[in-house]
Amino acid sequence: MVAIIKKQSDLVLLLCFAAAVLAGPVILQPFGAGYPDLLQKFAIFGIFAIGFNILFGLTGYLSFGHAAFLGIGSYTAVWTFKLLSMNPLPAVLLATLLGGLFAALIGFISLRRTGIYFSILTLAFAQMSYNLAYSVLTPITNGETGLQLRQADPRVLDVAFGRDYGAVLPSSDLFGIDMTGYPGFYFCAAVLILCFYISMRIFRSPFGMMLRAVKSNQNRMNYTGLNTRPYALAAFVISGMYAGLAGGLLAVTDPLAGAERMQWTASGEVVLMTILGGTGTLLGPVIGAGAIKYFENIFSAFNENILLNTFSFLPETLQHAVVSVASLFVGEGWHLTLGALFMVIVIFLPGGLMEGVRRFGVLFKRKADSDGPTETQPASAE
Amino acid sequence: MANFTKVSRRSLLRGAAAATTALAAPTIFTSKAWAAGYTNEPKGSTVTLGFNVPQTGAYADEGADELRAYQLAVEHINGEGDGGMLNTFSSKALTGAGVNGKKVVFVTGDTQTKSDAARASAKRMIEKDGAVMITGGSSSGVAIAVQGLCQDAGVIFMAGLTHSNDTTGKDKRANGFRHFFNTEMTGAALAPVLKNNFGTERNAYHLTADYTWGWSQEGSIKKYTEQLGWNTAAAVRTPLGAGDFSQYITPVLNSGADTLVLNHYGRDMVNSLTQAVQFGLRDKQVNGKDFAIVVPLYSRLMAQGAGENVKGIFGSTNWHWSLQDEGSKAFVKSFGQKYGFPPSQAAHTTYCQALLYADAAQRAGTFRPSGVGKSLEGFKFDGLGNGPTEYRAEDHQCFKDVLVVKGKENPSSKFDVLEVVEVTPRAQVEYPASLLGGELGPYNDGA
Amino acid sequence: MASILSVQNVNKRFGGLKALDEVNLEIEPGTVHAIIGPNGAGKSTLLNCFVGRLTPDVGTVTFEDHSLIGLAPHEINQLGVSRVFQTPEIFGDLTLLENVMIPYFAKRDGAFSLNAWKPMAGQNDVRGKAEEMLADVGLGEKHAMVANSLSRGDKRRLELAMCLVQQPKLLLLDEPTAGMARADTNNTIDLLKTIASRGITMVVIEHDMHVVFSLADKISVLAQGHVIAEGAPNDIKGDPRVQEAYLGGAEI
Amino acid sequence: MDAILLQILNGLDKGGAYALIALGLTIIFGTLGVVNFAHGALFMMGAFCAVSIKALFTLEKVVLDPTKLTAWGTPMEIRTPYIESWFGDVGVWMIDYSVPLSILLAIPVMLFIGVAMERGLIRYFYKRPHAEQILVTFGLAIVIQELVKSQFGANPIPQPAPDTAKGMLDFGVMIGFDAGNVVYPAWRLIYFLFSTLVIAGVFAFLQFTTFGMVVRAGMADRETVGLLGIDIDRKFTIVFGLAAVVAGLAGVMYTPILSPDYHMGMDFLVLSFVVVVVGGMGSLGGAVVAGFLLGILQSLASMEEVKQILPGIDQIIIYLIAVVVLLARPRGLMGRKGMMEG
Repeated sequence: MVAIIKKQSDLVLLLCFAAAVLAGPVILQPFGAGYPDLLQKFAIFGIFAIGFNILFGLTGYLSFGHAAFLGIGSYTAVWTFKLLSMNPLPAVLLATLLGGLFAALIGFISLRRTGIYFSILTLAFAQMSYNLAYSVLTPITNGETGLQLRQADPRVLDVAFGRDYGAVLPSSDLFGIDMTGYPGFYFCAAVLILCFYISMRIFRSPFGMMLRAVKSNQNRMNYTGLNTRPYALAAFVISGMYAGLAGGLLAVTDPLAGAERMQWTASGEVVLMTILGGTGTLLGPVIGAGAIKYFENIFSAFNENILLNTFSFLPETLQHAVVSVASLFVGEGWHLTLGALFMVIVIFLPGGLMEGVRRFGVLFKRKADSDGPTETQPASAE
Repeated sequence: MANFTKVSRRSLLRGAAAATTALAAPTIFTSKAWAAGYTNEPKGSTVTLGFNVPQTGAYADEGADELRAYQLAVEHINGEGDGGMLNTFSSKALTGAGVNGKKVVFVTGDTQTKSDAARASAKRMIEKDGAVMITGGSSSGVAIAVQGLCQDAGVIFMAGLTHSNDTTGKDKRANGFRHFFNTEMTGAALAPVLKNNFGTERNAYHLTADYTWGWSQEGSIKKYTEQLGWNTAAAVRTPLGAGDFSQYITPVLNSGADTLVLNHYGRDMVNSLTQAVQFGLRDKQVNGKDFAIVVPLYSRLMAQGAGENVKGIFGSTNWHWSLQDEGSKAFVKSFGQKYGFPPSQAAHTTYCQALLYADAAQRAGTFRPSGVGKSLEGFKFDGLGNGPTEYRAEDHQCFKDVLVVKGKENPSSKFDVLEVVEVTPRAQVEYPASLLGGELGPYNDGA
Repeated sequence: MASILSVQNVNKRFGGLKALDEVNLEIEPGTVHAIIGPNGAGKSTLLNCFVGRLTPDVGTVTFEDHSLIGLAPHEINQLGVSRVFQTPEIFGDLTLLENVMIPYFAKRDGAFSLNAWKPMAGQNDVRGKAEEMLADVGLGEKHAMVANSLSRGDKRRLELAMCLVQQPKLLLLDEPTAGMARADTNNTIDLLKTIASRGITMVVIEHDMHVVFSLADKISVLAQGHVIAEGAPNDIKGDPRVQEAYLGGAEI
Repeated sequence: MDAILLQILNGLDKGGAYALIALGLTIIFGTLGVVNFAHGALFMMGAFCAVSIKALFTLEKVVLDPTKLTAWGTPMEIRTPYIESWFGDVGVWMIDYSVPLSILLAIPVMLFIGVAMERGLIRYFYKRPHAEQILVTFGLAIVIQELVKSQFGANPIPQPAPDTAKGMLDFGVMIGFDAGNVVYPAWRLIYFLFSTLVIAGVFAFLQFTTFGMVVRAGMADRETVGLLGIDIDRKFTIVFGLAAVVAGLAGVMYTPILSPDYHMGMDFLVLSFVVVVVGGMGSLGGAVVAGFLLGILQSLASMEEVKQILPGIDQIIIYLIAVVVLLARPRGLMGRKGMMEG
């Protein structure tokens, strides 16, 4: 009985999620975030964070090098565009595969260690990738400038199917639908929903339970006849594939791959997204990713003029005082807001924004009705 | 997910309805509101420009100075303030009544000096804020990345501080324009000054930031100094952001080289120069000659960070506030009065770019990228602080005199760190457009 | 009857210290075999050699027909050896039900299975088994609780359930009543007796002689890495070497 | 040979900075069990103590000279540092020696900052998961960094060494080389000397005081240290303050080598973590050895002779060493079992 209810509630969750994602342009319009590029970023970094959460949220392995797979995905996708076709499908597919392949390689070595030693190993691999991509590997990565498309690229599949982009620089298109702007967002959104569904299946599977067991007690697992290493590696590879996919999508919506995508700060960003949203929850990482990207793109855009306008209802001296304080936190000060936000969240809501939602829900429920205790769900993974 | 278990059927239906609206949304939004026009064609009484500058990261101060200059430029174009260089500008199309009858407004973004972030903020300004032109930036990687984006989106890009050849060479685009000079010009301008000061028999040791701009700079200096008869002892690549460069500097000490060329910019330049001086290179004698240090690309803002270490060290710069032509004086005056200190070269080039764009749009009578571009192509002007200048049609690169500067021995204030040694005339730094390769391609006006 | 676990000439040194010295041990199927000895006698070292945590320097450990030398803990468990730890090792962040389902999956699907697409909701048989097992050890009511919130005694019971759900051929218990109150100890003894009556072979390491003599069919006494005595409980009680090893041996 | 010797000297003063930062980090790990991502920020704040002292010493009396105008038309300002006009030559000397004098300020200030950080924030995180410690301290680091940026700007601010220490010392002669072969900047030799002194001081403090004994006991076994003390809380606070002072001193004295800017903490953060891990989490000796080792290897890897064989090696050497060490020695060079593996 419980099982059936759960299955239904998952379906509802998935449908709500899909609806919310697809309605993103409308929902986010009033917040100033309803434009294609940011929507695409929400979806793509949502995917990245969902994947990272499968590793970190379930197994507890804190990787500080996942940006490397994101970068590898982007480079793969751009190279696929250059060599094969401007269709996003092969690009995304190959990006996912290569992300997974590199994850298998790096994961195999790094998972020989646990705890912070594991974190440092992944960090080391990612930083090596970044440093080399920026300098020595420039023939492959085009270094600082980033890998770009050229008119003269071969694109053998496109040529074979008789597609000619003429004199302009081509952009990625799915059988004639241009992948920039809103169509690009809907493509990413569809992938995001799919990824969310996959992650949900993993969370609700015996495999997912095993991953949580890895986090809980590896020793017990070993003496229970379970080999922890392949479980952790599988989670690492899956999250690497998610990262590769996200990197591929970045290139699909904007065909340029830069090395700084692989820097440790980028790896740190996805950690922050996951924790901010709620580690080990299904929805949290997506929300965390959205929050950080929103800050980065919207808060940084406030400048003194906008502030002066906002506070123009105040008397002039007060207006200037308020603006000078506020401008510490927006525009060039948006990092400050972000840092303060991390602290506030961790101090007061260790479970991330999802815990806030949950607490709010509990509060609301208590007020609304008191129809007996709700059943404790056996799966704590939410 | 306890709170989702109780979602009612009704809310589910609501969700479905929202989803339908969303699916319909793309047709609303992409119904080519600008059909037959061009990207972000201004319809109202204002025209929006996008200022994309580094507000966080190592170049944040430079970015802040750029932003100040842009604000000043907007004021002047809209007829506020003292008019600055509009009064000295050879083209008199702008009258202080905005552009094409529209008042200029602006939006800002943070490039973070990262290609991804720069493109994201440029996209926001294009897609959300309706910017018809993007300008700014403080590094070549970002400039090239944003230039490519603007080409695809169908808006004009007026590059900020970008010194790599590639911006108007290998990676040039029809929609992109650069006022700043490049490594090729630096090489051509510096070489004769180096010859006069250090002779033709020098053994040069290069330390080069290990990325595209560094290599470009190293290549140009090598090319022109070797033409003078200099020998290149070694060219060593250093990681970007190395911090401590001592491990690259000590090999110079006993290498037999008598000249050190630091192909670094920003913090790398500050650190490598400070440390080179610390290792006694400025006071050293090799082969009976005084050891020389050269910093090909100077930035006054950054030179302040190196303090007294810049004294006597040669380099090139796009512009300096101590210039005495009417344009420069007018600009320094209005900038200094507004902010209390003199503008940097980054501020100057971005101010010029904003003015040049506005002027071109005014002369073209439209903001359509191809229209503005055509009126910029081959445009000859004067009065913007660099003497007679031309926007070359073949590669959208400005050609003008190049300043060779030297760290000042007795600065009168903390802004007064460089002195102009020579103004290398434009003819000497000009090169054929074909030299650097690349294709402009056609203008893109957007859909 | 052939022994289920056979330990021959096992030696283990830690640096200069000889922890196990020529240990020989035969565990017969269906019996409860207790290993006793003073602190530092090498009991835990020996147990660790059974489960793959330590590898003996010399000697063989054979379970049924398999040599256990060089096998990883999970491989040994897959052969049918389960272990209860001195301080309960459980999945603290998971519910009791999950704690017991995991070992069952391990038994059914092997050491690694990428069953990421099967929903847990469809695993009613496993769930049923686990609930049954929890009820067996008296934790049926608490199946939805998080394991960390249990009392120490309940944790040990849970760990026992986790081992039993695998239907092990050999169950290793490391001081199963350590730190328990007398009443709890007696409950545990009863529980273990029930398990023994089902024919599961057990090896028990224990300090508490009350427990040992209530449970054991056979006792081996370790001292300074040697097996100094072996036999039925009554024989051991009277053995002077054992009394000497326990320094006065008042407890015996 | 002298080329290699010079590189080793380079490595030693680089390593001195690494070791000092890592030392504090590892003490905090060992005793408090806290992963402190704000440690780089402490180093940076130390450096900005030097900047502040210099700014204070050079506070200027501004006299407007209406006869001269600036380029933008306002009257020229004539600036003389107050300290110079008050104390004359002593004032000049103080400005010249502002970096070493900053130590006097840095010790109480960093101690205060450390104590405030521990009391106000860190102590609530002893029992929280590492991931949360990382996030909260990282957030704090960003906040500190941005506040410094809003005060001092983003550009590096030069902090010259005292005039007497600006030149080169013929170090080779002191150790038996021919004159002129191994000459090295005096300030860098001072920095190396300074870092070894501070390291020795920290070790002596931990070795010969009762307080130090408690701390060492805590690093060996955090469980029991709780049983030992009556006032463990206060000891923890002081430990944190001590680590902050060590990082701050490293920052003060490093300013003539690296002009400080608001971002320098982040640049050293990752590096110092690598040092700590390579040395072995919670091992004081390990942190020092790894600091100098990484410094030296980084210098040697930057030599053109090495780079010709392995292109780009200087870009990745630090991380490569981390990988090799961690695979060969699971707990770093001198780490103990069970530390930070959960």
